[in-house]
Amino acid sequence: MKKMFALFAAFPLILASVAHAGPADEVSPVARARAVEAMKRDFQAKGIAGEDRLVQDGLQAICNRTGNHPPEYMAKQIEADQLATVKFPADGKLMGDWKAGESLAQSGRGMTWSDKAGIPNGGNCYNCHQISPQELSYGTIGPTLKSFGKLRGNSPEIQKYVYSKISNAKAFNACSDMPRFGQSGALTEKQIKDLVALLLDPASPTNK
Amino acid sequence: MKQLPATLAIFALAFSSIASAQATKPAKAPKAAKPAAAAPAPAVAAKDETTAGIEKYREMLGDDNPAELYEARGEILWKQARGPKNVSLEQCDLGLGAGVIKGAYAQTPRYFADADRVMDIESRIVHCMMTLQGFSEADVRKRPFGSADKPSEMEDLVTYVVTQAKGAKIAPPTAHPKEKEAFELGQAMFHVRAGPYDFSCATCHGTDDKRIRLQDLPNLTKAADNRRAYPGWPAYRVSTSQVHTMQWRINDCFRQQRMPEPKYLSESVNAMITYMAVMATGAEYKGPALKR
Amino acid sequence: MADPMKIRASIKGDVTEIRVLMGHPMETGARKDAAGNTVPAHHIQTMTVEVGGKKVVDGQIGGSVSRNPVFGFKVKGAKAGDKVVVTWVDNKGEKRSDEAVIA
Amino acid sequence: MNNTRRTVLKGAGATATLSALIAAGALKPTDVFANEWNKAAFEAKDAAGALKGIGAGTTADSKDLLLTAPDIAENGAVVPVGVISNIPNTTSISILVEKNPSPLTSSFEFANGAVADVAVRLKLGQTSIVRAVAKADGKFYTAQKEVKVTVGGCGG
Repeated sequence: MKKMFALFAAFPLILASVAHAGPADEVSPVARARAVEAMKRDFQAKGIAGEDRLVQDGLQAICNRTGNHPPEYMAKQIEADQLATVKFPADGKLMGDWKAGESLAQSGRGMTWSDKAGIPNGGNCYNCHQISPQELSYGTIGPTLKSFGKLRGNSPEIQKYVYSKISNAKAFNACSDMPRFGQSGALTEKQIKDLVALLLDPASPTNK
Repeated sequence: MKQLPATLAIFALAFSSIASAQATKPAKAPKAAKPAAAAPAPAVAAKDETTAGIEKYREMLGDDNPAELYEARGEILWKQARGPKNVSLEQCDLGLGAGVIKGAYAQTPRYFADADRVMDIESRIVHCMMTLQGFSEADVRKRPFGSADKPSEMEDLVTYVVTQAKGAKIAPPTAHPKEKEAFELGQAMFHVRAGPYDFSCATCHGTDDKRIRLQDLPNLTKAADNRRAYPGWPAYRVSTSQVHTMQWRINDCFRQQRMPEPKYLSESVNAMITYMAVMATGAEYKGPALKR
Repeated sequence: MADPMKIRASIKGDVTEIRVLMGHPMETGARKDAAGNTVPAHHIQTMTVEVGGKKVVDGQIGGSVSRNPVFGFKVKGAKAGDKVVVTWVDNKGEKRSDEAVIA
Repeated sequence: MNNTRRTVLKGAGATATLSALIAAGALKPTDVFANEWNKAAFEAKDAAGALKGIGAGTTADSKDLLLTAPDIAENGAVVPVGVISNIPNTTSISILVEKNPSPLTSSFEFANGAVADVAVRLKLGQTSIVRAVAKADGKFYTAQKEVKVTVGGCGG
C-alpha cells in the first residue's frame, strides 16, 4: 500500500486534470477532502468497526480521487499490486465444497458493527449476483454467475482466476465495486475454496 | 378518526419499490428462500415473474400503516407539557415560525440561525426539547433508535411531525451558504470509499436499475431517483416491525458499508440528508411509507 | 399499556368496510431474542367487532398474525353514523376496546 | 425523557378499557364476550391437527372460496391474505399457514350482516401453503395457495 501512496504522490497533477464521466467527478477535490475530514470527526468506533476503517488505503484513495476511473497505466499498476496480494492454498487445491459455498453465498452478514467478532463472515454473494437458478432473490450489482462453470469449464487456469477474483477483485479491475474478500480477511482460505466450488463444480446447481 | 387518503397506497407502493435497499434481518428470521421445488424456469422468465410477484406483494400490503400508531403517540408527546420547564413542543420553530408544524418537515433540512447550523427535522425537534423543555443533551441522546418492542420517543415525535407535512412538496431552502455547504458535503461523502469492503454510498446507489437481492436500488446521484426514494423515509418497515427515521436510515447505510458509526444528529448525517432532500426537491410528500 | 386502535369504517352502497389497526407485539412464544432467550408468547387471542350494538365478527387469532395486526371486514345493512366497536383480549388477559363511527 | 411515556398516556386518557365502557353503559357485557379461544386448534403442530381442532376433519375443495395472497413475499413477517366465501350460508372462515410451527393463524365467525370476507396480515416462517377453510351449513370447504418467502436486503 505504501507503494501506491508513493505512486499517487508522483502524479497529482495528472490525476487532477483527468476528466472522466460519472457522478463522482462532480465532486471537487476540496469537497472530497472536507468529506473525509468530516467523517473522521463525526464517526465513532462501534463494536468491531473501529475508526481505523476510515483510513483509506492507497487503492481507496486513488479510486476516490479519480471517481473510480484511474488512468490506464495506473489501473494496470494497481491491478498488478493487488494480484500480488493473492495467497494460494499451500495444498494447491482451489475447489472446496459447493454446498458449503452455497450457504456462504446466501449469508449477507459479517464485518458490520452489529456483527460479533470471531463468528465466520458470510460471502454476501447473492446480494449482488445471480448464482444457483433455484434462488430467486438475487441482486444485480454484479454480473450473473449462473452456469459459470458450465460455460467455462473448471480447468486449473479457471480455478486460479476464480480463486484470485474472490480473494481480490481489484486484481482484475482496479476500482471494482466488489470487496477484496481474501485480502481484507473477510473470508478464509477454506471459504474461498468453497465459493470456487460453488461456481465451478459440475455438481453445483449453477452448472446443472 | 383520521382518514388516510387513498393515494397513500399508491405512494407506499412506489417508494417501497425503490427505496427499500437494506435492512436488518427480521426478528423472527425466516429460514426462507427455499423456493420452487418445481423445475427452475429460464433465468429471464424467472426474473420477470419474481419482479412482478414482488410488485404484487407491495400492492397487496395496501395502505394500513402501523406508523399511525407512532403518529398518535407522537401527537400526545408533542402536546404534553414535559421536561424540566414543563412545557409542550407546540411552540417549537421547525423553520416556518414558532408553532407552525404544518408542512414544516418538507422544508428541512435547513439553516437555523439560533443554532447556527443546518438541521434535519429530528435535529430540530431535539433542539426544541433542549431549549423549550429544558431536557439535557444526555437525555435526548440516550436512546434515539428504538425497537419494535419499545419504540423511541424520537420515532414517535418524528412520525407525528412528518405526517403533518402530508401533501407538501419537498422544498428545502438552499440559499444560505451553510445550506450549500451541507449539500456539497453530503454529495462528497456519498462517494467516499473506505472500510474493509471498499464501499461508499455510491457502490449500491450510484448506478441505474440495480438491486440487492430483490430490492430495487435508487440511483441517488440522480434527482429523479431521489424524488422517488427520499419521501419514502421515515417508514414503517415490516421486516423490523417499526418506524425508522431518516437519521436511522443514514446510520444503517453506514453500518452496511462496514464503516464505524456516524454520530446521531452529526453534521455528517445532516449533510447526507440535506443532499438527498435537495436532490428530491419538487416531490410530493405523502406521509410515512410502508416497506419491506 | 396498549396503543389505541385505529378503526376506519366507511360505507359504499350497501356494504360497510371496516379496517382495524391494532398495536400489539403478537409474540408466538417460539422466537428467540438476540441473547438467545425464548420470548414468551404474548398475542391477542380473541376479538370482536360490533356494529350498531350487534356482534358481527367473533374472531380468534394466534401468534402467526403479524405484529401490529391489520384486519379488514365487510358488513351489510349498517348505516352511516352507526357505531363500530372493536374489542380484543390477549393471552395475558389484557383487554382493549375502541370505537369509531361509520362515515 | 425518563418515564414520561406512562404518564403521558395516562394523562391523556388515551385508553378506554373494556370495564370502563361497560361501566359507562356503552356496552352490554353479553355483546363483547367472545367465544373462548380454541387452544387445542391454535396449538396444534400440524395442519391436520389444526383442521381437526376446528372441527374440519373432512373438507372439500371449493371454487367459491377465494383466497388471495401474493405468489412471493418480500418479507415473511407480513404477508397480506384475503379470503372471500361465495358459498351460501358461510358462517366462519379460518386461515392456516401449513409450514408454520402452529399452522392455525385465525378463525372468524360472522353474524348479523357480516359478509364472509376477511383480510389479515400473517407471518410465514418459510415458503408455505396458505389454506382457507370456510364453514357453511355444517360442512367445510377449502382453498389453498403457495406463497414463496424470499430473503430480502443485505441480510446483515
